[in-house]
Amino acid sequence: MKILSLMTVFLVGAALIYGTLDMPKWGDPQSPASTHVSPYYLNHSLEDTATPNVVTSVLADYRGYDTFGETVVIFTAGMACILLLKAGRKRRGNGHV
Amino acid sequence: MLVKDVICIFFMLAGFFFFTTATLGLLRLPDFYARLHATGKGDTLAVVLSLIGLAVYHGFSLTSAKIVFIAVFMFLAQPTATHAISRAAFRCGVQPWTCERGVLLEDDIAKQGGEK
Amino acid sequence: MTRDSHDVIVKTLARLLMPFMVVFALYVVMHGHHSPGGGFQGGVILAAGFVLLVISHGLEQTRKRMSEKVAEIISSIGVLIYGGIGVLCLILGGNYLDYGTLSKLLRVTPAEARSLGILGVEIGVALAVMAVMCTVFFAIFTAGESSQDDRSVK
Amino acid sequence: MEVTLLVEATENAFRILGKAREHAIGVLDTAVQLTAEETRFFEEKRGQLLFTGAQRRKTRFQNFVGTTFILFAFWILLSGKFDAFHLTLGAMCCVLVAYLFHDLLFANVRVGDMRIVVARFIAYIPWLIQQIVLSNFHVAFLVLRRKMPIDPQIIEYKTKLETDISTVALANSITLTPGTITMDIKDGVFYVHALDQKVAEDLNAGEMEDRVAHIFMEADHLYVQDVLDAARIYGSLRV
Amino acid sequence: MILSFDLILLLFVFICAIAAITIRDLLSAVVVLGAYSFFMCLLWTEMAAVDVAFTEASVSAGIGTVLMIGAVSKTKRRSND
Amino acid sequence: MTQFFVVLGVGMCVLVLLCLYRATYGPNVLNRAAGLSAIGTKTLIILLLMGVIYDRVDMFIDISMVYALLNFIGTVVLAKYLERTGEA
Amino acid sequence: MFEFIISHYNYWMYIGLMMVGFYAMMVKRNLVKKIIGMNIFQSAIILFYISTSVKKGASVPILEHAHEGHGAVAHAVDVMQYANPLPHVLMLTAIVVMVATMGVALAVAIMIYKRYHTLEEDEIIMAMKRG
Repeated sequence: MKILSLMTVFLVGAALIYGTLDMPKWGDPQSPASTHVSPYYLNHSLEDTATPNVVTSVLADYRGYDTFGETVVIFTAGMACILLLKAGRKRRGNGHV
Repeated sequence: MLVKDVICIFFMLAGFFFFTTATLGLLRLPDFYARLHATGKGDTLAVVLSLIGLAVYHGFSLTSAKIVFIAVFMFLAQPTATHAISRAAFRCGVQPWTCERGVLLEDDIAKQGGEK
Repeated sequence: MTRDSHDVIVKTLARLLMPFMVVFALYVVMHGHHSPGGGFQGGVILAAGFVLLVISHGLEQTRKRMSEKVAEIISSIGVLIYGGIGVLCLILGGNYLDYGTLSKLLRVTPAEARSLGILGVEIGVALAVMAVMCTVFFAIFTAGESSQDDRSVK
Repeated sequence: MEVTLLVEATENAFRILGKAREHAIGVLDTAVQLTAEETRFFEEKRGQLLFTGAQRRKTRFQNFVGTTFILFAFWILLSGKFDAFHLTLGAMCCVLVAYLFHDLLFANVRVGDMRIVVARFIAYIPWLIQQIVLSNFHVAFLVLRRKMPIDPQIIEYKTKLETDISTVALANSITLTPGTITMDIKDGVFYVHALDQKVAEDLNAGEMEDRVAHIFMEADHLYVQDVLDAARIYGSLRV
Repeated sequence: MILSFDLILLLFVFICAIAAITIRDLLSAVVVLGAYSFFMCLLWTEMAAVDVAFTEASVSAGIGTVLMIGAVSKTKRRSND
Repeated sequence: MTQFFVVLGVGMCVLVLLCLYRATYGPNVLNRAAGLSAIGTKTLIILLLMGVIYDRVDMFIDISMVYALLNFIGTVVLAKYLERTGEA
Repeated sequence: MFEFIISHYNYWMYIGLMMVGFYAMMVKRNLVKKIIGMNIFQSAIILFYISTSVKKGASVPILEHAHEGHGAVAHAVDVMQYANPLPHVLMLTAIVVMVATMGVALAVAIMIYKRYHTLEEDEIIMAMKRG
């Protein structure tokens, strides 16, 4: 079992390393990730939103819907914790109350 | 090379020296309480010295005032953390290393903790 | 774990540092525009302040300021603020979460309206994150004690 | 015969009565004495309280205002933006936080005159810094020697400090000064881990406790100057 | 990016990760995980991602370690592997 | 000057490695916690050094302040846990 | 070759880190250990994402000339001077979600411990089979 898991881990690692051979150089300014949409954000953040911190403006304005989803995810996590806690309480409390 | 830079380098090197002694103390001293002496005191002074050096380098502004405030918070928090952890050890009954039992130094450490 | 620690030093330090921590967290939330920070970070630091209060002063002291029920309500309010600002933009004739339309309501330029909209959203996120972190913390730290134990502590 | 017996009995009775009277007088005397001591003790206590200004309790509103101002100063230091919008935001935040936590920053402060305490505390800091530098050289000296000359021991140190804040100041000062760490505090007894004999003796000399008591104006530690200051108040009490 | 920092910090992160999963005492593993998140924060600072580093700093120092310790205190401390 | 800060930062990293020895191999949890707090203080300084190297200290200072304010919570919680269970 | 290694070593480091986390999640029997492995796995992936945003010689993505032009004045921003903000945004929320999910996972682990009085996976499975 342990051998099998270890083999799986190394297989996944080898596949991923094979994938990195085509990746752009680390710290390359012309890499595809940093030439596609981020120059727009960097150029227009100040005039659109009067916010020098580009991360905040992208987080709450350009991609606000995304962040809304994340907030709902966190909210759901909190609700899940409350439900787990309540379930534990009720089962134990019934005998005494 | 400005005077400011020289002062900064002096303070930073002093801080680095005390960091080094604190770390060596953390490694070399025989037991947990004695190690706390090294980290609790050495790190406090070293952090404060390094922060003063950085504040001098940055010049007089609100940022350097913030750096000084960080030093104040460290000054308050570091001895408290030291006290909390040493109190926990004392309440747990960890016996301090003394000279009489000093011969058993290595065995002592092994007996104290270890990965049962 | 959640009882009052009868340690004078930790209690006093927690007492002294707690208000500064909360003010710092609020600063982080409000100044997300100009320096790193924002709702998520500020909310977590706020929650850390309450964690420190629980650890030093015990759960009963903390419940006077922040109980489980209050945390549930606040987390809902946080999400509601976020969604409400989006719906407000819809009502004013824009898209969902298009803060530019808020300029009609606030009488400022669209750019500053968007800045203010970001601030409102950050506050909502901070409230939600703070309340959820407190909830998770309370849930984990009281899970071992049944309701009977709670009463005997009181 | 019977007459003599009677006389004897009367004499005995008188003697017993006399003894009883003496006893009663003695008891009364002690009682008076005790009461006098009691009153004197209370008088002294009142004088000390008057001296330290402790009976001037701060109200909740004063706490609230003080907390607000301290936090607002902190906010301005953090923020660094002086336009109206940010200042208003800061004021609102500080009022909110002060409303929620005003009992934390100034909880059960017994010391009266804040200005004197702050001034004395600032005067205390250089001495503390000197001690910290000394302690660091002590640690460096210990660590850099090949054979570390240490003799660790736990000593108990009885303190007379009463308030929380002075206890904390003393404990943290002990932690920061050469070769000693406060391990535990139980009913006013400090359990201190000392790195060698000399350090322990230095601590037992009690210089630091005197200094801390001087800062927070603890009643048991009146300095000469304090006594001179207090004399006037005592005089006013006598009259 | 600062290349020298990057190499050293990645090494530290690796050491911490391996130590965290091999230590049998769960409380020690949690403490080592705290050190791991310190280095993560430094790594992100070095990559100029200030906001991410800020989040990691507040999350790990304020909540993450505390939650882990709470969970360990409610369950068992020793692990079999 | 930047070169000096880089060299100092690397030196600090070497010290962190020494502390990491205590944090990973330390005989018990208490030693590990001491190592962790030592790492925390050094982290704070390295963060500020990176800020100086990037020449944007005002952006990095908030992170350091977070560490200064929050770093001792973990230690206090750990101490409380150990006090409660009574075994180091 | 050497240049290739210098420009790609970091990817391999992240993959190694991810493998460590993956191994812990698969092989370790203890549930808290599994959660620790999950934590390591997640931060390795976040590290990979952030590393795509790095530009050589770039600074933090907070614009410097903020105080002069408020809105209207469009500064010509040198894009090469600032790091790519988009991965930062995506990963910033991911970290907080990571902690929230970790909290739920720990709560579930505590509930499992209350029910079966053990955290070891095989013992739990045996107890479940028994009844």
